[in-house]
Amino acid sequence: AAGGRLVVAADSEPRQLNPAIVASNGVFFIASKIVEPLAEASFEAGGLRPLLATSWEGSEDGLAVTFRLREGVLWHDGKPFTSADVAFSALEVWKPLQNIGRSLFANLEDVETPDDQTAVFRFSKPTPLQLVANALPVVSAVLPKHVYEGTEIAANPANAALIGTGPFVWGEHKPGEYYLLRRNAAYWAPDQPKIDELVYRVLPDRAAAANSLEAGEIQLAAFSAVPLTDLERVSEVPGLEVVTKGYEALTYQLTVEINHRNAHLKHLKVRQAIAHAIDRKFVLDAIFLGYAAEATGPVPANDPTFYTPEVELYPHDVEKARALLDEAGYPAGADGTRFKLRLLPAPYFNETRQFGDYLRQALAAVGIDAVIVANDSAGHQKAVYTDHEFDLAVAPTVFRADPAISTTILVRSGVPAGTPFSNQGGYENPELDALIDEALITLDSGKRVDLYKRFQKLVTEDLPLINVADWSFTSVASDRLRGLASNPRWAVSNWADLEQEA
Amino acid sequence: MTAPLFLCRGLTATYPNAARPALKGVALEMAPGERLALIGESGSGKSTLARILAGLPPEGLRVEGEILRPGGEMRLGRDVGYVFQDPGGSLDPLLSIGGHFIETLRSHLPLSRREALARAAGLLAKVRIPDPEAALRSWPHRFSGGQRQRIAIALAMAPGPRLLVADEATSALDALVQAEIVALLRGLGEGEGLGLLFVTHDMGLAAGLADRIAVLHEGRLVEIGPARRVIEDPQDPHTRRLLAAHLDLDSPRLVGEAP
Amino acid sequence: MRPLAGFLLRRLIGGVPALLIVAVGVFLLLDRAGGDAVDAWLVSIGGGDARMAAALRAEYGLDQSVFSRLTFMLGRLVQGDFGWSFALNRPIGPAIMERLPNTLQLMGAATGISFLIGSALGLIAGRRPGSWTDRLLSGGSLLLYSVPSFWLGLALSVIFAVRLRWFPVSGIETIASGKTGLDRAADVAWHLVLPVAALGMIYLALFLRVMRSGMVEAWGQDYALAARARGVPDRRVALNHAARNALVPLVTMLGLQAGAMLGGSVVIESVFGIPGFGRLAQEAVAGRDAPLLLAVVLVSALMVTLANILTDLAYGALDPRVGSGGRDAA
Amino acid sequence: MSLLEVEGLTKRYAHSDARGGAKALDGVSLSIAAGETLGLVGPSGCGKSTLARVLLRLTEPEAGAIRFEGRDWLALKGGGLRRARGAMQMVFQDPSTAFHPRATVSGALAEALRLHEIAPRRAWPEQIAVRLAQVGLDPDLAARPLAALSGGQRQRVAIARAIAPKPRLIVLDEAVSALDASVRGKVLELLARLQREMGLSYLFIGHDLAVVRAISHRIAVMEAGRIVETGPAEDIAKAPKGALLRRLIAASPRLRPWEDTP
Amino acid sequence: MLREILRRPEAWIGGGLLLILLLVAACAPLLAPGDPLAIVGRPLIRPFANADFPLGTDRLGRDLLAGLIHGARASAAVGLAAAAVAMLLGATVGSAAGFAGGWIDEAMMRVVEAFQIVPGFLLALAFVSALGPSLWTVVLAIALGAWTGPARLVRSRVLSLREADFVAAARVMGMRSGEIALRLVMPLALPPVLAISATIVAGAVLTEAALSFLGLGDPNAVTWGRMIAEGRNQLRSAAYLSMIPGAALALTVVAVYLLGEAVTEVLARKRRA
Ligand SMILES: Nc1ncnc2c1ncn2[C@@H]1O[C@H](COP(=O)(O)OP(=O)(O)OP(=O)(O)O)[C@@H](O)[C@H]1O
Ligand SMILES: Nc1ncnc2c1ncn2[C@@H]1O[C@H](COP(=O)(O)OP(=O)(O)OP(=O)(O)O)[C@@H](O)[C@H]1O
Ligand SMILES: [Mg+2]
Ligand SMILES: [Mg+2]
Repeated sequence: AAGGRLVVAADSEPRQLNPAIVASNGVFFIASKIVEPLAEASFEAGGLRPLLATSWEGSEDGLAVTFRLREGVLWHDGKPFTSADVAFSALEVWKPLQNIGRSLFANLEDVETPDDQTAVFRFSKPTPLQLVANALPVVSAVLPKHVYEGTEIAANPANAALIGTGPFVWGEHKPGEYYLLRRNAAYWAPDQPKIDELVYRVLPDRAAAANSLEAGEIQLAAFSAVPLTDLERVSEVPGLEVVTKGYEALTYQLTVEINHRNAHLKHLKVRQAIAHAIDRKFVLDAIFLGYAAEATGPVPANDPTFYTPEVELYPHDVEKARALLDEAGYPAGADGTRFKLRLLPAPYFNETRQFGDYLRQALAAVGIDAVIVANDSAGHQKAVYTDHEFDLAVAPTVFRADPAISTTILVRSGVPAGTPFSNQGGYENPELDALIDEALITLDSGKRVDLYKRFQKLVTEDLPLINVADWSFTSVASDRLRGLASNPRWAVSNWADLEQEA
Repeated sequence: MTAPLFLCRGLTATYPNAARPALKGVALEMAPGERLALIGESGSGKSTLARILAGLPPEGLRVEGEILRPGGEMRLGRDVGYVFQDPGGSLDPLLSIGGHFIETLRSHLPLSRREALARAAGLLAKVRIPDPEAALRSWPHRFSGGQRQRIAIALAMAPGPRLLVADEATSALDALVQAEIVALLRGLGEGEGLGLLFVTHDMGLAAGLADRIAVLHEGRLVEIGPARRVIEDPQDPHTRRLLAAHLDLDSPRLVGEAP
Repeated sequence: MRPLAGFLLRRLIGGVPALLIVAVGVFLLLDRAGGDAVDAWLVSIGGGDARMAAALRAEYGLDQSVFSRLTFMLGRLVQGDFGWSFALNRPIGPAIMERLPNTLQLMGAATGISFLIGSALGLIAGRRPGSWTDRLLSGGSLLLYSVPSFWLGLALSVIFAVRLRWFPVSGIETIASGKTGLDRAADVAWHLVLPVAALGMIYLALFLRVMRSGMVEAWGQDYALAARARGVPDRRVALNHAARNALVPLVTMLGLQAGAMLGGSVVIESVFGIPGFGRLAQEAVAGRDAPLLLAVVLVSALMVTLANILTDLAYGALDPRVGSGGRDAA
Repeated sequence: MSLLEVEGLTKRYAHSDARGGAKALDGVSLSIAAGETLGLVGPSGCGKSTLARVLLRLTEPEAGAIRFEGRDWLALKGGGLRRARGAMQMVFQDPSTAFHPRATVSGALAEALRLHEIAPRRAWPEQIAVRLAQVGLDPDLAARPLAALSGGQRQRVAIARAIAPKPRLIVLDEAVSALDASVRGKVLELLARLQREMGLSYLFIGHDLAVVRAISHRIAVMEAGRIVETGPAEDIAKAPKGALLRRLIAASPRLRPWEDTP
Repeated sequence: MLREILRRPEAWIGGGLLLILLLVAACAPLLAPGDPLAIVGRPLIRPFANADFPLGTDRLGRDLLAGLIHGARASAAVGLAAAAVAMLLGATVGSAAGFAGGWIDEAMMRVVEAFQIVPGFLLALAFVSALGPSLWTVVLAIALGAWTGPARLVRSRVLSLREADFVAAARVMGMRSGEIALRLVMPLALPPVLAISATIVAGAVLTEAALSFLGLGDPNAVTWGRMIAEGRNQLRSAAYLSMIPGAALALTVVAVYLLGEAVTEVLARKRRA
């Protein structure tokens, strides 16, 4: 069928579009079509599909990982892709510059390139292959060495007009209006991509995205750009379909962050009371309209590898919550209030804000007077993660296929202030810290999984934070699109197989 | 004798919400070319009467009695010109002098703009505005009070009315300018059969300008007669009071010798 | 036109202290805000670490004192350089030049159309105060005037863009259409219909009301009575005197409203997804991007100043008493 | 020794709309004796009101000297000036703007009594009644707002207010110009009577020569910021020296124009 | 004066509506006891479907009627407070500039000008974003964009009143400048500001709504703007969520304008007389 133009809603314009420097979904959403990682997530067993790497293998001692690279791949400027590009990207970009790679590749010492199709990563400390593999889709976007070498990488003009190996070639960016990507005729996979032009229409307003879909001005809105409340109605609009798959490896977690410096919150019983005060079912129904799952702990249930349901559970129980608070030494005052807290919902999502509103009410029901402090993103980042000016915060943390990538940092002590999405509540638990450190160098997958199961149990017992719900996104798309949701990171994958019927 | 310009009888006029009528049973007539002064204290009803007679009654005023115009219809603006007291207010500050004339003339006469302006220049010359051509291109605020009043008079005269009503047309001006305007008004009618209804509270002005004087008091016409007769031999006590209050250069002074 | 140029120059120079106050005020305001450009950036990329943040702060000069940052920025501004935007990661000047036309188009069209229609309707309403037409127009305008513009925008968009599909839902032009010249202008106009309606409606109502009351006021003035006394027909008095005089306060209002209009377009831009100044300002604030916010505010202020100068000129053209000196024919 | 001695007063307005920075007062000198009325006539804009304002220290002259009651009047400042002000009062042309729009008769008079501590507060009602009687007004009017009075009545209140602090000199700037002829006559009579009773001096400003002549002992003629002619009121009309005065005389309407046929 | 105002039908309608609004606002805790943000029912109950929630419930199951009632309170409070602050600030600066004259006047007018040339809403946006949304920052932000009107008006009134005859009369009478300013000039300089206060109040209510719409409202208070903003995402599926507060908002603003119009009209008539 004819390729044609596909118009997609984009809710933001990342100021740094290079996915090798900024590993974030906002960047990937656009950049992953141009710059590819070594591997992509997959529904198949093993969870990974080879892209620029065709295979990977770890050494016994955990100090090396060997990648075999795909042959016959060309950069968009026509130069061949080789192991030198991988080595350059890993050593000059991922390790020193990338927000996630900086910690993941902290122990990466060298990348050897015995031939053009082989890259051997050498680590100074044992590094589990499982972790490396799980991280590949996120951290391994490969940049062309010949474009970046010898330049100031963060300021290279190619960061704005990306050059990669992906199925789409950079077209243009009209700030505030759109990004235009064109079909890469020389893509390494035969007959791909199937779309001629990919246009990202900048639509920061969610209602506008829904309306534009209905008016036929755009064909796809991913990342829940259409408000949940509109989904039911939109699903009945002829020509549109609601897709809930394709985000399995992009699970967002609705998390209540706790400032353990607060005298009240230091008490485990108080934290337990808060956990019991939350009606998860209500949250799922009213806030997520069913498009989410109850969270039991720090790993979402949809993770095929690490999840365990055998954790401490906190069912909704107002009476119990009150009793716990009484026990903790906080009897209700004359007006029914026990103490006051500052509650800072993260402003990034409607859902986090709405949950903030809900949490305030849920806490009021058990006698905790929470005052909502609203900040915008920067203000929230500073208040919570730098200044610790909060008691409770609501965060949309992300589970990235392996707890070591962005989950354990939420409870590990010793994270310097100013680090976003990390334990800034002052929580310290030596047992947990030791476990986290051990898992980081445990090479055996089975053992590693067991450690992380124990991690989940410990976290739910001591409640350094409270996991409320795991939600993934929805897409609304024209029903003429084929190849939607073909992998668990679909929205941020390369869309080489996406097809539009005439 | 030709038919009077107008003739009214039993004219009674009441403002809305007013306790008593502003005019009560006024009977008055004016011959063509006649100059009549309407005199009286403040609030005696002079302006009210003048506006009714001109055909421009104040809004909401209830008028009873009859007004006949045997000499033919008296169209506002065309046959009756009206000059207001305030020389500033009656000209539109945003409209050029020429614009005023074009608007007025073309409302009544089939003239082109050019013709209207030509005629306007003549009229301005007649009221002794220096450099009429330039004046037409200028705006009201560039003229002094006296000049504005001259322009207003020229405007009122433009369509060639048979009656000119001047309501205290000089009282906002200083003595020198007032005298000039009076002289102008006196000269205008001469030989053209233009009637003049001159409203004032100054006996001296009335005497110098009018053929006849009509005296109003609290809405009633208490006395009317030839100017000289009214001044030399006033019949009504109110007229006598007005005369007594008049000051001119021959009046006895109110103070004694310097201390 | 030497006096005109002199006048413009004087007005613009006269505005410098005000602009300086604005610049310093806005800078200090943003400095008071929680979080800085690096915080905003860290959040937008979904994480990072403290070391990286510190390095970035040093790179952006955010580790320096408020005073030195302020003087540095002002110094650059004096040289006509807006500087580099943290939030957009590109020079500010071109970014402004990209957005400005959109906002100007939106505002200009909204102002122009609402001015024309508003004053015409105001003229009709003001000619016969208290009449049936007047009541209808005045009442209707009051209602329009009271409806929040963003709400109106939402409603218009749902009805005319989504339901009826007469107009596009959002944007300033068809994306990547490759249209040029007249085609493109028509495309932009088509996109602007709804936002202009949403933004302009309030001003239409406002202009209608100002015009109407100006008419009523002028109608009661001596010159209107005098014109009627000269036998000028009412219709001409209405047009030649009342309407002309009523335009004076309307034009004054136009200048005074320029700032409000620019502000109002922020919300409308948000509703209709127009990449204009409002959105740029929001991005600047969200990104704690003082140079960008400053540029947006200063350019808006400049626009408003220009609008004021324009209305002053219009005012001078309308009212001969202004600007042309004393009574020289006296 | 004169009550008021004015020497070479000069005043220029910064941006006069009429004569672009021309002098509104250009070396004015005059004097007024105790109990005397000096009439001041001149065409509109010649500087009469400016002179009044300068005398009353409402605006400061650029040059010149004023001696009043034997003191250097221009040297007075602050509290001294405020206390001295009682001696020189003013009556304005337009009685409708000379009072606070919401003032009542008693309020306006009480103000004068209070500011110059003329009587204790409880004596005010009585004092006010006396003043009203003095200017020929019914004391019952005291409670009325000034807006509810006729022009003539208001001007009488203005005069009552001016004489309350027992002044030596009252400057009357076109004080009767806004009144119609019969009211004007009565107010002039009132002024003459008060002068006799209180030994007041007046500077009587007007443009109507007949009116000024009737109330004045001497008359000064002003033109373009200068005094061009001064003389006794009685015969100034008979022996005019300057052209301006002659024009003023010619402009003054006669009640019996037919009598002076040339 | 009051009687004259009350004789006008606009005053009746506007005043009546406002009175109801203020009563509702004042009695909000009685009419809808408890926290209006409390989750009390099933989410998204339609209006008139459930007698307990006559106007229905919102996404989280909060009573819309309670929100509307308490929103009246917040909207009225913000509107009035912002207008009051704006007028107070404006009147103070305006009269100070008018009385002081000279370089003080010049400097103050520069500040006024600075505030005037910055689009007020942009300023409010920056202000609230920077300082964090709370009722007080919102009030200040709105006032910051609205005080220049009153300032200019008061200044020009003071400047012209300063030259009035009755002020000259008072000076001649020996009154102190301070007393002249406070007792004579200010009482006359202020009423026109009161007359435009209606516009300021209405504008403040609308600005608050617009700020809330952009997510910059106080998160702990219900305001109509917040209700509209929250209902906005459900505009297509549950339009009543933003329709009802929107209508309440428009009606309030209409009422304020009507009353303001009546007052202005009467004042203007007074001035003409
Ligand atoms: N618009 C009006 N409404 C009510 N009463 C009015 C109105 N205009 C005038 N009057 C009253 O009607 C009476 C006559 O007024 P008119 O203006 O005719 O007097 P006038 O003789 O012209 O006085 P002046 O010399 O002061 O101009 C007065 O008592 C006045 O108060
Ligand atoms: N405040 C002012 N600013 C500038 N110029 C002024 C001011 N007041 C008066 N003038 C000018 O000063 C000159 C003298 O004015 P003044 O008011 O003293 O004249 P006048 O003799 O009282 O006139 P009138 O008879 O019209 O009252 C005039 O040319 C006038 O335009
Ligand atoms: Mg009259
Ligand atoms: Mg004067």
